[in-house]
Amino acid sequence: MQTIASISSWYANNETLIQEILIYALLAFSIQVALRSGIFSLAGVGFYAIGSYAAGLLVKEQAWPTALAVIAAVLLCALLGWALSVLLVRLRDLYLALATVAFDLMVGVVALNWSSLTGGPLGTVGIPISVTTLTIFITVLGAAAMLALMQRGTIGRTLVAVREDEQLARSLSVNVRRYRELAFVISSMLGALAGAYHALLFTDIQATDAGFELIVLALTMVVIGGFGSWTGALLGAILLTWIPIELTSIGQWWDAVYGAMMIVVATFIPGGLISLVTIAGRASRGRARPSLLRRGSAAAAPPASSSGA
Amino acid sequence: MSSDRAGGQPGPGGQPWRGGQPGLGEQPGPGGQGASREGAPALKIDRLSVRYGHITAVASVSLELPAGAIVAVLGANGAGKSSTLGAVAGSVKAHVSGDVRLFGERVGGRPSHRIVARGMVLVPEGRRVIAPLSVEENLLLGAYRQRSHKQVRAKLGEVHELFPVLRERRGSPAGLLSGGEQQMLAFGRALMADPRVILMDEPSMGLAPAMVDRVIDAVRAINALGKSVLLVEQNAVAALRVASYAYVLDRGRIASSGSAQTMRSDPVVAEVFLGLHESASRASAEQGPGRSEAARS
Amino acid sequence: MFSSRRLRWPGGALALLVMAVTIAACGSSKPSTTKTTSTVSSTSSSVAASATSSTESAGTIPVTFVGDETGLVAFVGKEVLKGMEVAVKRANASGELHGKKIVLSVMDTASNVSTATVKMSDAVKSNAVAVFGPLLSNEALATAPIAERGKVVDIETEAEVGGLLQIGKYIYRLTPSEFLYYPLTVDHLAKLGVKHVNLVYASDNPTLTEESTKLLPEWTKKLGISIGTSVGIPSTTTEFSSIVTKLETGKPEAIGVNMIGPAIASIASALRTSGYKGTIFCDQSATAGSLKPGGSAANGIIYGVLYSPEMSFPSSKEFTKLYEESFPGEKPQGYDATGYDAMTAFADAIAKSGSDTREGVLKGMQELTVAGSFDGGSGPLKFTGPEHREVSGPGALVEWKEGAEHMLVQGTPGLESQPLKAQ
Amino acid sequence: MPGAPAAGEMLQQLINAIVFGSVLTLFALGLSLAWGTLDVLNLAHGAVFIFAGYLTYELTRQGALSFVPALIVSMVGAGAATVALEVLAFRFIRTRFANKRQAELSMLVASIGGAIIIDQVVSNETGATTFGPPSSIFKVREYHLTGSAGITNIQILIVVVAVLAAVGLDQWVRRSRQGRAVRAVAYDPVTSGLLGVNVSFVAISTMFVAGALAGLAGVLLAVNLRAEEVAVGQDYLLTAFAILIVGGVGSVRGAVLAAYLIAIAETAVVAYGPTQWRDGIAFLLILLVLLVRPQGLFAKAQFQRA
Repeated sequence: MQTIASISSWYANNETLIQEILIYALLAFSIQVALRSGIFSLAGVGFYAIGSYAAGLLVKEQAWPTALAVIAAVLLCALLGWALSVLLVRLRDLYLALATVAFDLMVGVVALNWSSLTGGPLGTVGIPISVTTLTIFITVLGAAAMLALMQRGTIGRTLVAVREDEQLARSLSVNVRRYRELAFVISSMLGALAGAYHALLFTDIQATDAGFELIVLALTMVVIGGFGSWTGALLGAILLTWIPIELTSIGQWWDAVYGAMMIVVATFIPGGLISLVTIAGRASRGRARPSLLRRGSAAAAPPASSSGA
Repeated sequence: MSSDRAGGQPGPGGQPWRGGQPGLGEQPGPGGQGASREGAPALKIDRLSVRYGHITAVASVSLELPAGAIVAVLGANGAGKSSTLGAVAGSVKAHVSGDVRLFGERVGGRPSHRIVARGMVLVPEGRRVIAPLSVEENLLLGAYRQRSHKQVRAKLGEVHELFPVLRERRGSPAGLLSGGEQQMLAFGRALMADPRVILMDEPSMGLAPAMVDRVIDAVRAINALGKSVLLVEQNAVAALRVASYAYVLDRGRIASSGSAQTMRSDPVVAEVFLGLHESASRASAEQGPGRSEAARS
Repeated sequence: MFSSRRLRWPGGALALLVMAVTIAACGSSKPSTTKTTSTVSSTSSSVAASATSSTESAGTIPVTFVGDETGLVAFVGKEVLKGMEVAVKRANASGELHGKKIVLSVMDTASNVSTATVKMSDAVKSNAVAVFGPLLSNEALATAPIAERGKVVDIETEAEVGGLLQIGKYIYRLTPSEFLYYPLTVDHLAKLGVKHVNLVYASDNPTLTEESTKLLPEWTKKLGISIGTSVGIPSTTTEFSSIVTKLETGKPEAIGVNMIGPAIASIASALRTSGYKGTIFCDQSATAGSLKPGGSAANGIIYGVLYSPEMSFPSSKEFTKLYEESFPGEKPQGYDATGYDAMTAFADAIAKSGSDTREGVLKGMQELTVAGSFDGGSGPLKFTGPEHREVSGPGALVEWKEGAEHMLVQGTPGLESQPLKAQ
Repeated sequence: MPGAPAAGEMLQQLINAIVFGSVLTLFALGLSLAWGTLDVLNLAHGAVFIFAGYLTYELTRQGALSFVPALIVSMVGAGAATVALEVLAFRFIRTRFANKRQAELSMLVASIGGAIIIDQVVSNETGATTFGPPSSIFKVREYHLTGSAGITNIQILIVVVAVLAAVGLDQWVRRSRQGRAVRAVAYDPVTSGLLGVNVSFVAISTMFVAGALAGLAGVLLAVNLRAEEVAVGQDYLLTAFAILIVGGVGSVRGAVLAAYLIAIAETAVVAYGPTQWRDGIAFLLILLVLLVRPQGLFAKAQFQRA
């Protein structure tokens, strides 16, 4: 009884933080699912903006039921996401990343200038609060379950093949394009969900919400947490929401400490912080023998590397 | 490629090399046969080991390249040949132990650009020409450490004389050359550094038989310029045509060694690497002509 | 697959160490996320510990500024805070608080909306009887609903965004909109005989866009001034020569630069370099040093401000004096006056209702607004707007000259909006 | 031409576009160099750019240094800041991460971390307000051409320096011994090492040049703009993304042409179009170019590794 009471008081004290984390988790999932499938797309942030306007305006202006508005927003973004993936089908790596950044920023410019719809620089305010933390929590659970399934089994293996060697995947008669489109669409839908929930929980949308800062934040969450698995994205979302709030107590240099932490983790922990958890878990179970996979990778890639002093 | 299978062929247990049994490679000694000059051998490798994590690719290999000689290192795919060369040239990222001496001077453990500066160049497996750069730029890059413009020009002239095709195609991007031409470029590029020792990693790999002959001629010509050559090859027939002495590497260890003459008549070598006996099919699988064809395309 | 499985232990350990140390530091300093300000007086810091503890001390009135101590508008947040501190000191010394003392604590929003919302909910859950909201419009919009739901009076400053007061009855805004005193500038232009103006404004800033596209055209029309070119550019613009060329077309007698940040000084300098001799006017964001880098090119720029140390109102003079006592050698600015006004209104509300519970604060604020006005650092402020939850102020027109503002015209108190006298 | 105000204005806008294109060129050259040769998309480039402007402001405001020494010190400072990132982060990532995508991502995040630190230094030291070097260090004056069109001495300097820097960098990369090594390292660092190239030295010197170019742009722009703040660096960075993509990565000539193209497009929108859409132009160009020519307008076909 005591513990239940303390948990509920802890929850009450941190509800807003938890809401932020859950919403950012969805956004981080959106970026992670793309990255894991070998698609360096940051379009999730643009769909965050579109999803927030779509859901927010449908609820506020059209008085749609919340569930319907969220579903409509997500479907709209799924469609747009598919269209974008077709448009950008030939792009890879950093080119794709920059193209999707351009898309995100374009969404912001359009939102700012389409005043009749979005309120332009005034933003869309006064959206009724229409979702609960529980709803978002359940959505995050569902999304995590879906991503976990996508990491295993045939789909998971196929996506890894598509990511690691497209030619090979093609030769195994994998429809690479279909899988890339699938990942792109799922990424768009997750981004839209995050945006829709943000609008319906925090009641206002500004055209500048989904700007370069949010792109950087989402990317950082995924890389710092570890993009190899959804757990990494979740860990990144938790830490990068929570740490800055705590760090502000340091005073005016907190940002520099934050930046230094980013450099250290990015440079020295290649798999992201989640890999520390994995390693700790493995260590506690005793030293595992090197897996076949590892041996295979050692053989495939002899440690050819620069000879830098 | 690499292998952690314990227990090499020669010697008992895990330390076959160090104990009482004298190293096979030292019995006749290549120095005895080659054109040994006064002083230290061009290259002396002593108990070289290369480990990638838990996997040992090369275990206590010792060998010697007399000055002015061509010595071949033979072995199947995965025997540890490339790891040996990479470790000697300072380009592998792995745990390396042992002693490497260039004309008596310790060079083991130095980064590759320092080793080049000491006069030893590796011609890497697969040629690794810098494809977007022109043929001439590739050659000039070989002379990166040479700052005197005049000497670079003179060297360029020498290389052009040796490989006229490089003069003809000097402006064309290196990536557009044929496999054989790229191998000539890789040789020429190595010569530009004016090395005393050249390490060659599978120069015949992926080339048509006629081209292999030209590569072997080139190796001979390079040797004639006074360069000592350590030639690593899967194609034992070709290698033994130019080498005076040969080592056989198996699973990271020296399996046997001897003069080219001896090695050609060695039944084990003949069976495994030269494919002279009935098990020709197995030998060809290891030697990999099929792979050569595939790689050429 | 992933090489990432291979952790480099030295690096990994280092990273872990950094994380651990930081987190430990954060954990141990948890109470200081709501740190009590101690810049002004030692008395306020001595009661800091009791203010953050959960048991309510009998003699203190805890309030929290959820504001921008770091981040984009830290330079504003720090000034607002100073003004609040001066007001706390005044109120605590005046005895009007029924023998109690205000204790002000600060939670840094780092100009970040997420951080701001979390900090605001922390503040609402604390024992603070009132909160002072963050300065950026998007922060204010995101945090005000939390205060409203928590039934805590949220006194906003600086955030000019429309729709803020519609969030609910607990939300107040005690910085007068510059729309109310911008007419002083237009009036002055008319007096100078200006007939044609060209205009550039930040098209992504709601206040500046509304001012430049709706209000200025109305005001200038009334005074017979015509607006030739009106250029809206995003505030991310970093190249101004093409805009300057456009602004100079038609040779207007005055050019308006309703931009924020360094753009004002950049555009003004470029105008002067290219030989423009007319009047340059802008909005109040030119205050607080934005024009300093412009050097002599910025001389003669006019703009309306909320407060000037040269104001002759008694309450302004009192504020100026108190500020200069608290921060010797520093000149008070508009942002200081804003913080002072917000805190003074809060203290007046407590004095009125005699109760320092959250409901008591609301009651006091309602009584104060019914009274119609109160005397703040920026002069007599009149309550206006929905349920009188915002204020209008007289304002002043100033001219920038050699690194300082000089008052040209002082606004008239007690009006909703400054009149266009030249009419 | 004189007498026709519209023509005069057009000429002025053309001059403006050329000056703006030169600023963008200076900014983008370093970014393009680092990405094209070392595969580093350095998101701290904008912060380094502002850092140089800040250094000049600090060095000159007390009258301690005059323009040219301050410019040199600021360029060295900007180069050093970039080298610090290379030595502390990029180098480790490059040599230790086997997975290329992982390395790319980690470098992005590390450079974001670097940008945050540099921005924090500048913003804390300037009180997060606008700053700019005093006008006394460089007397800006305008020269009148025809009619109302004019150009200032700092603008002329920017154009000249941009052209010299672009030609110099192009020639350095194409013709010099060190430039050859840079291109070789970009293509294959291991083989370059085997040819005697000191790869880590090449990487460090390349990053230094990239940083110093950002510094050069930062100082000249600080003088030209008179006032700036931390956020300006990011605004330039986003435009520079467009330049890299439109021009084609690694192509100095492409970057220069793209810089002027974008400058002309943005100036045209400000001069004759819906000005509030100005920000959209660069992004729209990116999307258009990527659709038509994914490798960029001016990049040559890539050679596959043999």
